[in-house]
Amino acid sequence: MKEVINLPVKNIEEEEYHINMGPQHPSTHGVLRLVVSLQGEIVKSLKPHCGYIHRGIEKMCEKDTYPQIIHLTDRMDYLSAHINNHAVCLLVEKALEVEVPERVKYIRTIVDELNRIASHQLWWCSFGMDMGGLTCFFYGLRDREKILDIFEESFGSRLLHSYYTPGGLMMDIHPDFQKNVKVFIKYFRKKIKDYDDLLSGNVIMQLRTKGVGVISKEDAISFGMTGPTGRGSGFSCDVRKHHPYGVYEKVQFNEIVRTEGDTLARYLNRMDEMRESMNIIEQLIDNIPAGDYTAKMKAVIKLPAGEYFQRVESARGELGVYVVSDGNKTPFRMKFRTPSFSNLSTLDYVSRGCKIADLVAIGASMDYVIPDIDR
Amino acid sequence: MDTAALKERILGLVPEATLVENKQFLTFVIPAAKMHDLALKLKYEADLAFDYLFCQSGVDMVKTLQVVYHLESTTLIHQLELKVETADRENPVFDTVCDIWMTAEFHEREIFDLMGIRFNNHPDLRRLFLDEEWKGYPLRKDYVDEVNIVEL
Amino acid sequence: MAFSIYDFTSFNQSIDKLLYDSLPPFWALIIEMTIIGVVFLLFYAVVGLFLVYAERKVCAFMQNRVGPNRVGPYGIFQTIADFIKLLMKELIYIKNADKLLFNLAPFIVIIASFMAISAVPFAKGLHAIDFDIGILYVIAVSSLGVVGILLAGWSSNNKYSLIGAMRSGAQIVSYELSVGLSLVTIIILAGTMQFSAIVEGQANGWFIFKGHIPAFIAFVVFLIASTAETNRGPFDLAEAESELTAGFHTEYSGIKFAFFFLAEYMNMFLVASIAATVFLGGWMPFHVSGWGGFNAVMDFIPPLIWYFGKTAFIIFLMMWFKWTFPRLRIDQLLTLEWKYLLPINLVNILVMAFMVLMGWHF
Amino acid sequence: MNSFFQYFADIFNGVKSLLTGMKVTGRYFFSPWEIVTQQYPENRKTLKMYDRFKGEVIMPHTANNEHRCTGCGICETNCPNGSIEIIQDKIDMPDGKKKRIIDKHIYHLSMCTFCGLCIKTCPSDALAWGQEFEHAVFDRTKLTKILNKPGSSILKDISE
Repeated sequence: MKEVINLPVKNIEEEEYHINMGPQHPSTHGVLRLVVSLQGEIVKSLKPHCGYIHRGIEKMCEKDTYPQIIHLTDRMDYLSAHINNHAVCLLVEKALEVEVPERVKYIRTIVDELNRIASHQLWWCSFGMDMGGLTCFFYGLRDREKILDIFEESFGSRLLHSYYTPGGLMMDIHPDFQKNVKVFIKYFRKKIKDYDDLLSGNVIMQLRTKGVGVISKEDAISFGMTGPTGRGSGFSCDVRKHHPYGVYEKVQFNEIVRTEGDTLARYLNRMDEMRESMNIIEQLIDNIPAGDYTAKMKAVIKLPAGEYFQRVESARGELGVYVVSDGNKTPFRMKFRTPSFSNLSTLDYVSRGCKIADLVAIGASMDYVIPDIDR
Repeated sequence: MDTAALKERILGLVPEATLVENKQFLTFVIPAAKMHDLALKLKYEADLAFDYLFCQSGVDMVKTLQVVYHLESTTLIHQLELKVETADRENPVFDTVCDIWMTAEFHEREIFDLMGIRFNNHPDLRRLFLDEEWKGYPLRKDYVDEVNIVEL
Repeated sequence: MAFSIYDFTSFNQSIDKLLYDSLPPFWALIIEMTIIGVVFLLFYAVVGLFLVYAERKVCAFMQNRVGPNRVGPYGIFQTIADFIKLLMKELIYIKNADKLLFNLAPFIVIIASFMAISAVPFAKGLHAIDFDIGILYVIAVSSLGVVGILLAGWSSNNKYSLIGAMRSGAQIVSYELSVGLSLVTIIILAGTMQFSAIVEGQANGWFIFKGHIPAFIAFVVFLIASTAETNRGPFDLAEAESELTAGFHTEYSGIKFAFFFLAEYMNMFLVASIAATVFLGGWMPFHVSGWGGFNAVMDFIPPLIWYFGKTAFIIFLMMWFKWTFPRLRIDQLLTLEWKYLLPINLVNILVMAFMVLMGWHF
Repeated sequence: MNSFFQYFADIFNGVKSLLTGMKVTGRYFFSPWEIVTQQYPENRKTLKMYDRFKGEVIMPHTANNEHRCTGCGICETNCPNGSIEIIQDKIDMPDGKKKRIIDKHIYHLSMCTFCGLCIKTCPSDALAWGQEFEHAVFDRTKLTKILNKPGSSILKDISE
């Protein structure tokens, strides 16, 4: 095919006042650089520059065996590490047509949802902090600590667990796991009211977010905005509902969709998701069936040649894993479709015409994790 | 639309499309020149309505370079996988689909960055992750990494 | 009256007399000025250090933390250690900064707050200057600080600083109105602009009780507007660390940064003490007319304690605001002023004037 | 007129929401028993990590200085980032055969990602997680550890 050569796009017009937000900036949640052209306080356009922590996970996967890949996926979206692990595990199990024990499915679902709550808690902290309410940050972290303690007791680490393995789990849950989770849910149901009192209902917060950064449903779908972000625009995209995995088919839960498409809708979606996750956990926690914690797997896992795709609902949206296998023990090509990556691509479109403060609020409501973008 | 009907429909639109064996999705290899037209039809024709491009990946198949499109219709709930290939490793070029699915803008930049596949009519085709001065395309199979950072 | 034992007037006058008797008038004046200057400087340092410590402890407790607890018992020497660190830090000179203005800005900010504090009465007879137009003077002088902030933002040659400075300019110009008008409400009630007279006028009841509804509204408006004027709390747009990294003082380091830092806390102390003086009776004890015994007990509490207690209460309120609320956006900040505070204030002044005319106050 | 009332309703609701927020922070301010932070170096004595805590990879030794490692090298191949190096040794058995034993089990803590694959795949359960978490050192070479203690030997029942 013949190449059509476009003239190089002028990066930023000379006469515009442009500032670099990042790579070191408190509100970019990591090393993301946004070149923002301003007119006074108003954002005219914005160019994200990624890649400051690009580690080439996709390339590294090509030399790793499937069990080894698990620990790399932890490091993509480190706030929902379990869910990333789950995606790869499900993919390998699907390719090998392994049926994992029910117990594993239950535990994975519970742990995923706990991880989702923990991730949303951290999002709430940083959202509050980006809005200028620093106290939110400490409340969110205080409650997240409870989940991390449960994780640490059961899986040995607080952030990067590598707990799932293809075919099952690394080890069985701790005997106190169920009890602690129930204690936590009781605790957190009380504390989430504080969240609402402190931030959700606050008039300043409402003013800052209502009608800010609106994106329509069509655009949200076209941009591939998923997760609570996409569902804030009315895009029903919950993978747990549409392509169920784990034991999501067996539990009753609502897909939280709002149609306003603004920052407040995205905010409230996440708040509701925390409650919904607690509902899911409550339905499952007492019913974990007894059984083995791992299916029988071969020592060396080789995927049959072909291509596989697995979608899971990460805390930020739809996480897709695409693998092309040539029958070896390492993947031929591994591609992660990460939710933050797609969500970031909308930032320019959404934030045009907003103020700098709105840009920060929109960025916070998108909840992107930079290693998830850069991979 | 179920898989069989979808298959007929796609083959009706692009007779040259070749079916690829895939357990999960209905997969076609589309001639590169037809891809943009097909994409337009896929999105805007009411019985197809593939409005959601949930993944776009570049794959180096050693002999060829591929771009894989994973499409879903959020209204009709059906999925489709499309591939375009080129044997030209020196200057691989496809048409962009970022005017149809806006998410493709970043995905195509990523593919250009790591696979070296260029896209016609892309509004801002620059490297996304790596420096502008970076030599080579790391995800290609023939990429030589002098420092050997992956194995280190 | 019972609290005449706490009257500093005769004490001050005796020093004054001594100096003028033993020295020529010019030198006596110079020495008096020096003494006052040194006293204020020390006071300034102590209050600044204490406020920084208090803020850190208050916010820590609100956030379920312990706060500074390493340097000294309960971390009370933390701010001193911080201050020494700031003193010893390197002053980084920015290459393309306007050197003169860059160096001048922190001094303007700190001098403005220094000048304003001189008019505040701490106890009976204990104030540096008792102007006839004390309130007007304080309003005039305290708004000089914004010049320093604007200069800092402009001269740093940094885009974040400039945006921060511009925000701060817009903010202070608008909120100055509300601060002034809410004080005017009380001036109408008090009938004087002299601080000592205002305080004396509250001997039989603080103005916030005497002027009931309009005075309370004026108090709330003053509290909001003065929080905004000190660039604090939900109105810290000029700094806005999540948007503009540190706003106007991004490029400052070492002792110059400490000046901005200190000036912020001193401004907070200043507006709190004005609020305490004008609305809550300054050093005047809490009196309920008719309760003779209760009033006598209240009189035995020294006026300095009353004064600092009230100031501390208002400072606590301002810290409470800061550590609870998210930050406003610049347009909402101006909306709040021009659409809500200013109209309310103007109506409030009318109501107060009418009330004073009819004698409906206590 | 409607907007006139709306104006005051806005003020009222706004102030109410602000006071709700202040109630939360105020409540925590006056309840210092809810403080959750730990005083780390002071609580070192009482600080106990969870049993499963992944501090570092260790090789448990018995009282007789015996370990369970056969030196098979499975952990080395399974480690995703090359933080384990096995140096094997051959010894002469009494029956004349040569037997492979471990000489040095080198563990690079600085490269370890705590994925746990070495421990999971070890056929003789020679490795385990240690609870030590204070890994900060001034010299990077100190993070390279030899897991089998000097003079240690393999447990009898493993070697057979």
